Amino acid sequence: MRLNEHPVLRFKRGREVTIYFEGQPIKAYEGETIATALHAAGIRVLNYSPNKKRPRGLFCAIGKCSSCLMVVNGIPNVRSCITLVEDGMRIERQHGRAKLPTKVKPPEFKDAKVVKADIIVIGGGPAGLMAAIHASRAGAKVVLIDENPRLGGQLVKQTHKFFGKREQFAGVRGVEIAKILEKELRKSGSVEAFLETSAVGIFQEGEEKLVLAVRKERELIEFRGRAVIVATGAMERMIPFENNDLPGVYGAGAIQTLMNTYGVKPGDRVLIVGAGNVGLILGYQLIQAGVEVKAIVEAMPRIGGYFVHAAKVRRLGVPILTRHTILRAEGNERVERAVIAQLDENWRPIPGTEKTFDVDVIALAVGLRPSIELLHQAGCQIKFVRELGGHVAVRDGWMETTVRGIFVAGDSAGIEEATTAMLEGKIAGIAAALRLGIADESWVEEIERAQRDLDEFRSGPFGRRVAEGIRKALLGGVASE
Amino acid sequence: MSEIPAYLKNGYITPEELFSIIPKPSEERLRKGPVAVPECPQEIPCAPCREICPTGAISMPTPNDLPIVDYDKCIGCSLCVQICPGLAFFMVHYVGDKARITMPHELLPIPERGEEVVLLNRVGEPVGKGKVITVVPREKTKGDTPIITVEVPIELAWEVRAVRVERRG
Amino acid sequence: MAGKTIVCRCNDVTVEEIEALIDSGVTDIEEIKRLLRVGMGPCQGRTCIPIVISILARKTGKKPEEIAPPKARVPVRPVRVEVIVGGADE
Amino acid sequence: MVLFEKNYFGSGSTFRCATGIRAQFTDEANIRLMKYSVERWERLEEELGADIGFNQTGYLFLATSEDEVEAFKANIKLQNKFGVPTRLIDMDEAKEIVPILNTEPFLAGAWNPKDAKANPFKTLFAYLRRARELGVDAREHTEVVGLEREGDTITVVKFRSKGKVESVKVDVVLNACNAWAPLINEMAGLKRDLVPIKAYKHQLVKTEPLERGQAEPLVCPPSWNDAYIIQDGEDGGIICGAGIEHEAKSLDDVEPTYDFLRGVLKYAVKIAPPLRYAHIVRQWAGFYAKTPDSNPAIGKLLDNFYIAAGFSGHGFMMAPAVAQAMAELISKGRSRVPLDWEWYDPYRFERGELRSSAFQIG
Repeated sequence: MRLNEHPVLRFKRGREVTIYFEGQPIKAYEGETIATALHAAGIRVLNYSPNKKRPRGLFCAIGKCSSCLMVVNGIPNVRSCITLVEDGMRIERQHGRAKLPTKVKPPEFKDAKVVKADIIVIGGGPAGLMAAIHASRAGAKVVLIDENPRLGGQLVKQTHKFFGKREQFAGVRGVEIAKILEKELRKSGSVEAFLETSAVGIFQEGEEKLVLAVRKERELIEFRGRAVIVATGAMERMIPFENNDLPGVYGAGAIQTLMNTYGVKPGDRVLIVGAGNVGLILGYQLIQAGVEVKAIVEAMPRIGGYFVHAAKVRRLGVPILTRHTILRAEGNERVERAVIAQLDENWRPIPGTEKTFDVDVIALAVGLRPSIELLHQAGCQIKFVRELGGHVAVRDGWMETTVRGIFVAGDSAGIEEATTAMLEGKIAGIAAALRLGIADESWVEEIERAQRDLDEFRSGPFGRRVAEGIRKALLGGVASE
Repeated sequence: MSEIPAYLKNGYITPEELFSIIPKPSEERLRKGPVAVPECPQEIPCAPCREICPTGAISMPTPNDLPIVDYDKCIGCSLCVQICPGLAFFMVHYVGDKARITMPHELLPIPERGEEVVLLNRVGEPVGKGKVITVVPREKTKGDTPIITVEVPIELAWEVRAVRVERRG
Repeated sequence: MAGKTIVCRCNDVTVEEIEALIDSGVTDIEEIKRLLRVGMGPCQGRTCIPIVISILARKTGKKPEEIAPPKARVPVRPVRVEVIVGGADE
Repeated sequence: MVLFEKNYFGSGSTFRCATGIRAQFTDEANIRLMKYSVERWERLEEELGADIGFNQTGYLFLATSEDEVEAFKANIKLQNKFGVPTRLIDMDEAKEIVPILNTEPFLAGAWNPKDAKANPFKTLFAYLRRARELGVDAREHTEVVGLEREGDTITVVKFRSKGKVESVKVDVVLNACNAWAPLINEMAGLKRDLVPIKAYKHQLVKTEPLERGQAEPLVCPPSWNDAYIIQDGEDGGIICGAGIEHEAKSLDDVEPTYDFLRGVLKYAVKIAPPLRYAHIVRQWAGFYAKTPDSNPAIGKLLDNFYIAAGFSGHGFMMAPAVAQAMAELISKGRSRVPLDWEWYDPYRFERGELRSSAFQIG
């Protein structure tokens, strides 16, 4: 199941180690997650659910959905999709709710590490990186934190080249853009980046904002600053259908993580649900990894993503079935088949149109929604804006939310493109420095330039819809319909 | 809601639909030398083809406009094929009773010059076999995408848009 | 395996269970959340709450705009107790 | 009968509570009231015809000093006198009851196996359903905005629903708004601090779901800042609380604080060290609606205006007894419930007669 050759990516694997799954030795590589190593060894069922004892496997692969809980070295509820393997690790499937290990000493109480900066940027994807780069150029001391071991956010999984203008990295692959931005960041001396560090809460303590974070699931860090830029990206949607929790039903992002980050094939035969850009791009990436894509189904009467992405997979023989939906996943403990059907005008499956595909993976690419948990928790006003993918924080033209000193940028402000995420990041970064009185007024021009670039990018049919959504999300903006 | 264009229902565009949106190069032009033809019928914010074109042959007032190639200005350099993020640019050149199609190829294996490959149409159906006559590997392109030129029967000039490399081993 | 359409993986809540509760007259998302415990497991509602909102909108005729999602709470992702008290390296 | 709730049912403090129910108090009035309430709780599932998650998993108080052991003994004696079966147990027995307990810091425990917990959501909804079956017009998202008073009688209640203000003529009004009760008293033309209830933010943190049976009782060493743990009767997540309180900045201020998060867990891992490996998934806050003596105000304020509020953290556990007492008082003028009306008299603050402070846990 491991990929050794790839038309775009090169996989560097760490030292080989041995882990034990239910007593059986399994080969793994340092730097990969438990779930990845198990997947490469063909293991799909990671636990059995608490109430209905249903088999569960990987779903999001980024530590969010909790579908991958396992018992590791006797400790239950370990998210195997984000926990890295260690030599000799003992791993067991978890059966429902777990017992804590007994015979444990209480931990010592220690003060948390404190890191101070002017601006704390949460998220090292395109928006966060640009925010940090520009806040730093504008004179601020910046801290950037990101959950992943590498900077770049979702860019690091994107093998395709980006659209837009060349000054906005058009024609450059996502993986390469990540490297370029990282280099820029390292050049600016006043940004400190903390990787494998998850922000878990924002507290207001007097004039100061406290971003509480956990590094490597081990160390508590208090980031203290005066402004916070939230650029936490997006999260995949799930949809209800029969057996939608069967191991082998994966979010598109999980497949990209397995395949493009760790070089592990998700399976042999895939059905993709959703013909937006994510589903289309995923189809192409699967073919690049040597995986057969049986079909892409789309409930809408039209392809939602860019036509050019659709044409790429079509000419390699992948059918795209618009006005079709998935009815159910079938299989014993893992996906063996997917049943789809055509939809009528009222979105009801038409009897007799069912088709069965023999697949071992069902990829859900049914849309993204902004990751707003931190903004919501911090008290920012949120609003449902369909055009932006769901609930988003209300903000002004400088990307400042209704909580003074908290800014937002990128997909966490509304689902769009990496290109616009970068521009919003730039605006938020400079705006935060301006609001803190660090940057001088001449920086306002830079914000205005980025705003013009955004307007230009959004002037097409795809962007107009987003622009409409942004008007609704603006402070004092138009009401939702 | 306006009528959904067929290419957005099917995921591929027929030559008839394509040439109802952009002009088709003349037979004369196609025989003169390779000419770039974008299969990019949708207004998306994207401009690298225009930006890379050395002769200014591609007009596109804003990034959201369609690329329209001035076939007389096009010198057949293939930079647009190399850079296009949507892998939507192709070059066509009529030579005798054959057509030479230049296309991006981001899959493994990369065919070798002279190798016979399976020709695929826009929906991935094999429509015949053809010979690869040039290969520009990834490291030599300006757009990080390997491109190949295959020779196909002239009647397939507007059908073949991909190839499959089949190697016995 | 028995066919089930799962909304909340953490607590194994199905579409049918949510619809039945709404049919019984419970139509506030906060009440649905607490009675069925959707969104109260370790995923903290990330996967299920948007689906609950769409089911609720469909069943009650409300717009999704009118259904406020339950407040996100600290910590926004699960954190081991020992990390919070500061002794994980012991 | 009309029941008004300005938000959704349970949104005030009920849904935020730690689920505990106990008769282990330190004064006669509260012991007797809670003994009766526990007996009501025991019958409640049958009475309401619904599962309310009631479970007599006990309360275990733990002593860290000899002086505290002596105090426990005195309390136990008093509780036993009124029929509450608390007894002093050694740490071996405590460990059997709470398998993840750290026995080392503690000398003895005060254990009442009849103390309990219940699911606040299910309980509230079971009451609500039954009330509606009996004809109560229960309205949520409906806020009382004014009372009209003639002499010592409330005649009209004005309320706002969907932006519209309406009114209803009433014979009797009960103010059961706990932290918000002073606002209602003010609407009745009474002094806002006649019943001086202040909202204090009390917080809880909870772990992910865990297998039941690891820490079922509420376990509390009172000398450790009233810290406690209790396993949720539904999903087995362990709820951790402590007496780290903050006066609420406003009646909307339910923002959790960082000092509590670390403070409470510092104690929790000492009570049950295996908790170090559990994950916290939630921290939230609710109000202790506290009176100066931490005893509720229960009784009559005007001719037809009653109050049952200021429960100081004990509202959920006392509800079955107090609700019955109020219903009987209003409809019959007296009650079978052993509720010491004088002890809880709402006018006692104005007279400066404070009670001994009721012990405030869970």
